[in-house]
Amino acid sequence: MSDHKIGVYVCHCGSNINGVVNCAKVTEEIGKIGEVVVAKDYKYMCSDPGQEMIKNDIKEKGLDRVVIAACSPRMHEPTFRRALEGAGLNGYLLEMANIREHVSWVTKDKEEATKKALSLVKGAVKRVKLHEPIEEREVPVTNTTLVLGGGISGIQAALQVAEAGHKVYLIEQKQYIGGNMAKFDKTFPTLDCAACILTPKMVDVGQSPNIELYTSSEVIKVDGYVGNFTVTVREKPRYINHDKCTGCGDCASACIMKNRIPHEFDEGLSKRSAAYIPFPQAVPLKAVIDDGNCLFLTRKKCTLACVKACGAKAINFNQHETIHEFKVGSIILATGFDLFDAKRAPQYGYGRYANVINGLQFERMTNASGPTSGHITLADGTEPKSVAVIHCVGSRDENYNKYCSRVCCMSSVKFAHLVKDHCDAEVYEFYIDMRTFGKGYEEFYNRVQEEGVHFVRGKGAEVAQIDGRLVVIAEDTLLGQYREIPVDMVILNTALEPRVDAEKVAQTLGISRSGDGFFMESHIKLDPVTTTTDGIYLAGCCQSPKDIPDSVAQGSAAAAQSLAIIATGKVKISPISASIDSEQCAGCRICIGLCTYRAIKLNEETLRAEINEAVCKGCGTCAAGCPSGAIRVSHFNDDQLLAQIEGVLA
Amino acid sequence: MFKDFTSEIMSYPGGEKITACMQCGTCTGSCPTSHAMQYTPRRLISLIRANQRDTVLQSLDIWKCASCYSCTTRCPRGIKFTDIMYILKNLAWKEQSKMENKNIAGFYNAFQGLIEKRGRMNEAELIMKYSFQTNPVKLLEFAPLGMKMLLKGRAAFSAPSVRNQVQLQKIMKLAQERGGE
Amino acid sequence: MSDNFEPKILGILCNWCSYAGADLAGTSRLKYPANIRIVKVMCSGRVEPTLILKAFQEGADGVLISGCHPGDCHYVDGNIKTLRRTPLVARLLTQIGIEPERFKQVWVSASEGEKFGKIVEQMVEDIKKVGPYQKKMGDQLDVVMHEVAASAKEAAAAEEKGGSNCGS
Amino acid sequence: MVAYQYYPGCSLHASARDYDESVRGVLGHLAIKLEEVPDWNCCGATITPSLNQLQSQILPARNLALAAENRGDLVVPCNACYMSLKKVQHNMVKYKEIREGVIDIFSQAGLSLTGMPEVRHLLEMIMEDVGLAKVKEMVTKPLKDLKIVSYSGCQLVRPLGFDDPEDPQALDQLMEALGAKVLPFSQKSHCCGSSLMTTQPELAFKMVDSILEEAKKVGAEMVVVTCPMCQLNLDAYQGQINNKFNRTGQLPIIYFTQLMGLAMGLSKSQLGIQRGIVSSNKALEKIV
Amino acid sequence: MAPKLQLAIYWAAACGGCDVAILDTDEKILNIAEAADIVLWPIAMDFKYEDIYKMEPGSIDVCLFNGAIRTSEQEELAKALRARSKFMIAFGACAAWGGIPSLANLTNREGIFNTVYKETATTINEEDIRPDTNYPGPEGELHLPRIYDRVWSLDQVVDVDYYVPGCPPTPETIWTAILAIVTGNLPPKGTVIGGTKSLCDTCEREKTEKKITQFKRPFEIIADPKKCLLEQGLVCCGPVTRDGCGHRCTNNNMPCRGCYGPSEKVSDQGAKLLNAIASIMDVKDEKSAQELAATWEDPAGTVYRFSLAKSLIYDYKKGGE
Repeated sequence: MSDHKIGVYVCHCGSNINGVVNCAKVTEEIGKIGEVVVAKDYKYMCSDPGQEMIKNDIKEKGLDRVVIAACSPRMHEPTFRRALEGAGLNGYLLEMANIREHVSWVTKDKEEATKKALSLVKGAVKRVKLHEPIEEREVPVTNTTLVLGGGISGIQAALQVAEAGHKVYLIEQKQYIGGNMAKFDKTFPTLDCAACILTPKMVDVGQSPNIELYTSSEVIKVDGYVGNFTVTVREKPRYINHDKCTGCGDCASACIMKNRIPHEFDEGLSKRSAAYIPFPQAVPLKAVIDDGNCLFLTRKKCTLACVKACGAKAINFNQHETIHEFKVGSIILATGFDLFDAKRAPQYGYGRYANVINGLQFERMTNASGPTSGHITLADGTEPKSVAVIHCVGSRDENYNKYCSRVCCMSSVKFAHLVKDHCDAEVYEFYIDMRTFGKGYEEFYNRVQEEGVHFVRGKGAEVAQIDGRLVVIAEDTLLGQYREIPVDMVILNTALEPRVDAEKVAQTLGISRSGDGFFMESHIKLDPVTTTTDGIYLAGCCQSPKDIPDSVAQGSAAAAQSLAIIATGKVKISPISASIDSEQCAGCRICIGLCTYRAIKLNEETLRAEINEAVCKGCGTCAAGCPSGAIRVSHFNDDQLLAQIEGVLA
Repeated sequence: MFKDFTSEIMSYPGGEKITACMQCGTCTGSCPTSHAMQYTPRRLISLIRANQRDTVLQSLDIWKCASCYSCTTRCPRGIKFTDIMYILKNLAWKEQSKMENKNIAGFYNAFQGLIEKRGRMNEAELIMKYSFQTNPVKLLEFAPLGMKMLLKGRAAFSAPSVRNQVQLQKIMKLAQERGGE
Repeated sequence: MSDNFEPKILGILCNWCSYAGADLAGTSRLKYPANIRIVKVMCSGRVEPTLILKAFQEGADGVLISGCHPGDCHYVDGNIKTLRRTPLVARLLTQIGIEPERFKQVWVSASEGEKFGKIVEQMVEDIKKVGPYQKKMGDQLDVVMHEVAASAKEAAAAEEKGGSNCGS
Repeated sequence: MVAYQYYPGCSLHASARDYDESVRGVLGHLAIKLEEVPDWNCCGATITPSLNQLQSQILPARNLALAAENRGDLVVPCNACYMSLKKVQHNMVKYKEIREGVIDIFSQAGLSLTGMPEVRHLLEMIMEDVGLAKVKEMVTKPLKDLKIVSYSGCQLVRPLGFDDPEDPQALDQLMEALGAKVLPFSQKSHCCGSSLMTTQPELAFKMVDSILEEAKKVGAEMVVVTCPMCQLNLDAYQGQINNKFNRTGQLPIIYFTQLMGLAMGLSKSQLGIQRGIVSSNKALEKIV
Repeated sequence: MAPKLQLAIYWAAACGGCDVAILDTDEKILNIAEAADIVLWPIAMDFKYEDIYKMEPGSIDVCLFNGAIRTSEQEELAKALRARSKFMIAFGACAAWGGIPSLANLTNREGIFNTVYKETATTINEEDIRPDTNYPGPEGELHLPRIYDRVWSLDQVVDVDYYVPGCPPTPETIWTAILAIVTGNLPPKGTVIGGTKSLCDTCEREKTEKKITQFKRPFEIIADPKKCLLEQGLVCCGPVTRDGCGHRCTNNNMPCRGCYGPSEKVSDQGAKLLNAIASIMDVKDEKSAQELAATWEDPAGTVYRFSLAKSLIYDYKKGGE
């Protein structure tokens, strides 16, 4: 085999690497290896001058292989591949040695770190000799997009893609879009009414020709890859014919289960019937029959008062679930959050004392179309004289969620203002740190302070009932005193948590989740909207708790990502795939069952296995299982791996 | 021999997470006797971290802990504050020559004396020893309750003890010396 | 066991979860022993015993295989194949004389940087107890015998003496 | 005949004789044999840990060393003893310093800690091993409409207890199984003041007062307890507390094993019920 | 007439089966005798060491060397014959890959001596006498070969030209080898005389879906002669073994044991086979994977029955790096 001309570049990454690894020594040692014609170390390889240096060496010195010892390939391998291609060398004739995340950042002893870095570079050099040029595979992009989750960030993403002239399938688990925001009354910091700013967007979604809205639906299967996903969706029956239903609500008032079923939308503060309209501004403004509580659907015996009451004859009990299959180019996840169940912290008395409610329940109370039509009332109907708001219930807590849920401080200040506004009660806010991070937030906090709200710097430790009155027990840490403050109502601002089905959704889409259970982004700082799976993007609280402005911004960002690949019309996909040498394949069929994408088929005439390289994703499981060694995975074949192992252990 | 009071506390089992405290006051809010404390649990932690060793060890508040572990359970940072209170009492007991509150000192001395010698406890005997150590008039205060307990057969006058007193006294002495270094 | 024995461990990590987990340990600046050398594969399903035996042939003292937790695999169930292979691979290695401490197969997700560091720490500690891996090249005496009888010259010399001693 | 090792603790031989009588009565009735740990010593409760940490580990550890290997779990009726025994096991696993200290000292005194039994509170054993179904089966005289609140106390559930630290359910379920009416009670696992009752009574009185007042307010006729310390603090000072906080009415404080005994047909004297300072005769008229 | 082929046949750590196999060529043995002078055949003709050392280098045209290298004598003879032969052929599984003797590599010399000279119930050996390389006998100092710590294949000790696979090689394989030599059209150096693909290629058994729910040993079931043996839970080494043996075993309803060695592209027969079989175990969680794996009696012994010496962790040149 003719000798290769290998260029090795050791990056200092400022002091990130060179602070621990002696880059000069590694460069010097590696230079001694045969076929290494260029060995240089430089402060920032990923910078323009760094990349220029590589390009020049390729051109002038005729390098045919390049090794870059720097950060993780997951970070800059695409950058350096483009650099090689810029100099006319195939991007896959490159191997990166991860001497930052896997060496300098995790090793104290400099001498050991240098030794470890050198062995990784040796492995890379031995491996790169066996690299073969691989052409990037480009695939056409279907110009449709699937948005999972109809909350504010899902709506924003859907509208933006639709307005750009492309088809969107918006899949929403509940019977209506608007998500948690639809439940709010006012929003901070401007006290805009949530309905006023959200409803127009919901209506746009309902009327947009490019958006196909599927409510009561969930994704059950995702196949394919970026640009060519096939998404299977199960739509649960609503038992209402959408075309006929006018949303008049007669069925709801006729239903014999009227005011007997806790209404989820009102967080249990009101009761509804089995056939009902979710809420007045719901989109779609259509009735739905709750098959968990409708007497006819559960026990087959009911007077069917609703059918009689429905002028439009829209009720149809033999609707059944339908399965849809959508071909889409990309998927945007905007599934939102669930609230921490305060029952898990019994010391706050949620579910035991009447007037202890959580944030969403308070939102419903203050909402004009809510159960109390906007009046803040106690269980006995009277107005509270004093209200407490407790921050960080289930957040910033080792026993529940370690993270800060980011929005509760501002929503608590908003609650305090609303209480002052509606019923001029004394308001006590128990906080640890007042986090007013957004535009106009500090000013809003300042204004509410001046409205005479008592801000007690100390986490509410317990809510007791003494002589029939609720008492919030906490330490006023600025006074250094234990205090028991009697109030009529307590609002617990509970943590924002991942959806209860987040694990199932992550597995269905093949993405991973970070330690706190939210979906994991490619890079927490530089790439918060994409995931490591090309073509699947994140928006809103499903990635981590955030306020409405950030959710909307991420909705737009995710839409931009989808529109980008639609605009280019084609997208590069990982060219790594397996191939079978039919000369060596004995047709033993062991590999066929190993491929979950069914990319391997037996050719009936030749009785040899064959791989459809378009479908193959390059995992290599079949290659490891083939007893004849007939299957080779490009860029990860046996010789390359064995050579690298030999190198790193030298 | 320690850099500061914080690292001293952290060197003892149970004290390791004290630097994680965010001064949120949940411990004070959960403590059933903090209403009577000049230095609340949260404040004790900030005093420790401010290296004010004498203020902490001489304060009476550390002896008001009923050891109900409510602060340990609810602490959002996972600090075992009940164990820290024990550490503070150990240090105070070892170093403070005089203890203002006779009641506390007398009771602990009486209890420890019985345990180290006989390994078992009899409440009546404890109360008597405690009263003699503090002030005999206390016996009169306890007398009515003592009588009721006697009538109900809930007072025994035997001097309960483990059989192997030698072994018990040896291990307690070894623990004392070892703990004392 | 000489106390300054530093075991050489080969780590084969799957790109999507464990390699990302090791990256997270880096970005979080967690410190763990420098004994491990990491090789990346696209999926833990790509790993086969040939790679493991090659590592020991090259003198590794331990091999760590790490993939996504079952259910999280980027290729749906590549790691299920790993899960099937591990018990048999472990038994094979033990049968051919490789101590159990030298081979570990674990699941590390992209968010478990700390766990990865601890696994490496524990493995280094376990292998130090077992000592360096002895390459299966027969004991030194066999080599000596080989030199003695090796050179053709030697055999010829035996000839002049009219009869070989076939063996020292 | 199921057998358990038994660690009574100092008070069950003196101030809590009634608890001891009811434990032996009920468990005998349930055909459960108790083998007392030979030559057990005091667990040090909350006093020794305040003076010397290592001594506070040595005392409970000695009991674990004396308890025989594989002769069944170690059942403990008192919350404070249960917590100190569990805590030393936990500490010896978690803290090298304590593990080595105890083992080193024990080696010089002929004590060995191999084969320590699992430590379980009496209530935990009844709920998990005996089980509610068996208890219901054994009930001959259900405590019909006897209104009670269940008070688990703090160290049964914290820091290493077997039930929910804030809102324990076990005692409620057991009492319902006996037919009693369990009233909602928010201070189930609040503290009774333990040894503060002797050294700083004014603190303990306030804690006991808030417990008794809530019990009276919800209409309880008795408070059911699982620990001799809690029983003594709640039962013995009601007079003084009523004077100090000018409260009226007194509530009998009864062990859960005493109510179990009554429901299973044992006599009041067998269960030492008359030993309660605040008499429970009036409340129990309906039953026995 | 062209000078007759000088043929040497030697046997090292072997069972003699390969020598007998040469006779199995039935009447063709006559053609062999006609075409070649057998200058050395210890099983058939007496010889002394001097006879070998007298031969000139290259005087042997072909040396059919069967048996693995276990002792110093075998190593010395292998080297001596190599020095004197134009073509050195590793004849049979033992010479080629260590064969069944190399299963001894699962232990070492000390382990073997303990078993043989100490632990077996019937052995009484108070003074713990063990074999040694020299013995002061009445006739004077006696020298015995040293038993090495492990078993080596022939090519790990000397340079080998061709490999004749099989245990023993089939008459057809032997005849193909002899013919190639006699006629002089020799394949490239290092060729294994046999097919290049695995047995499955030419196996007529019906293959459906590869799924293992239970491992079975040959005596535990009567296999369906029509269906693939591996799919019936028998560990058949066919998928990883080179064809050329004419399916002697599978045609007699017994699973292949891998004696023809790994197929062309496989570097470690045992490792490849184990991984292939494990991959098709029909389990989805760790517990059932452990349980099913435990029902396979002796994985190493099955997958490395004939090639343990050439497993990667044993594959070194003797004495060299």
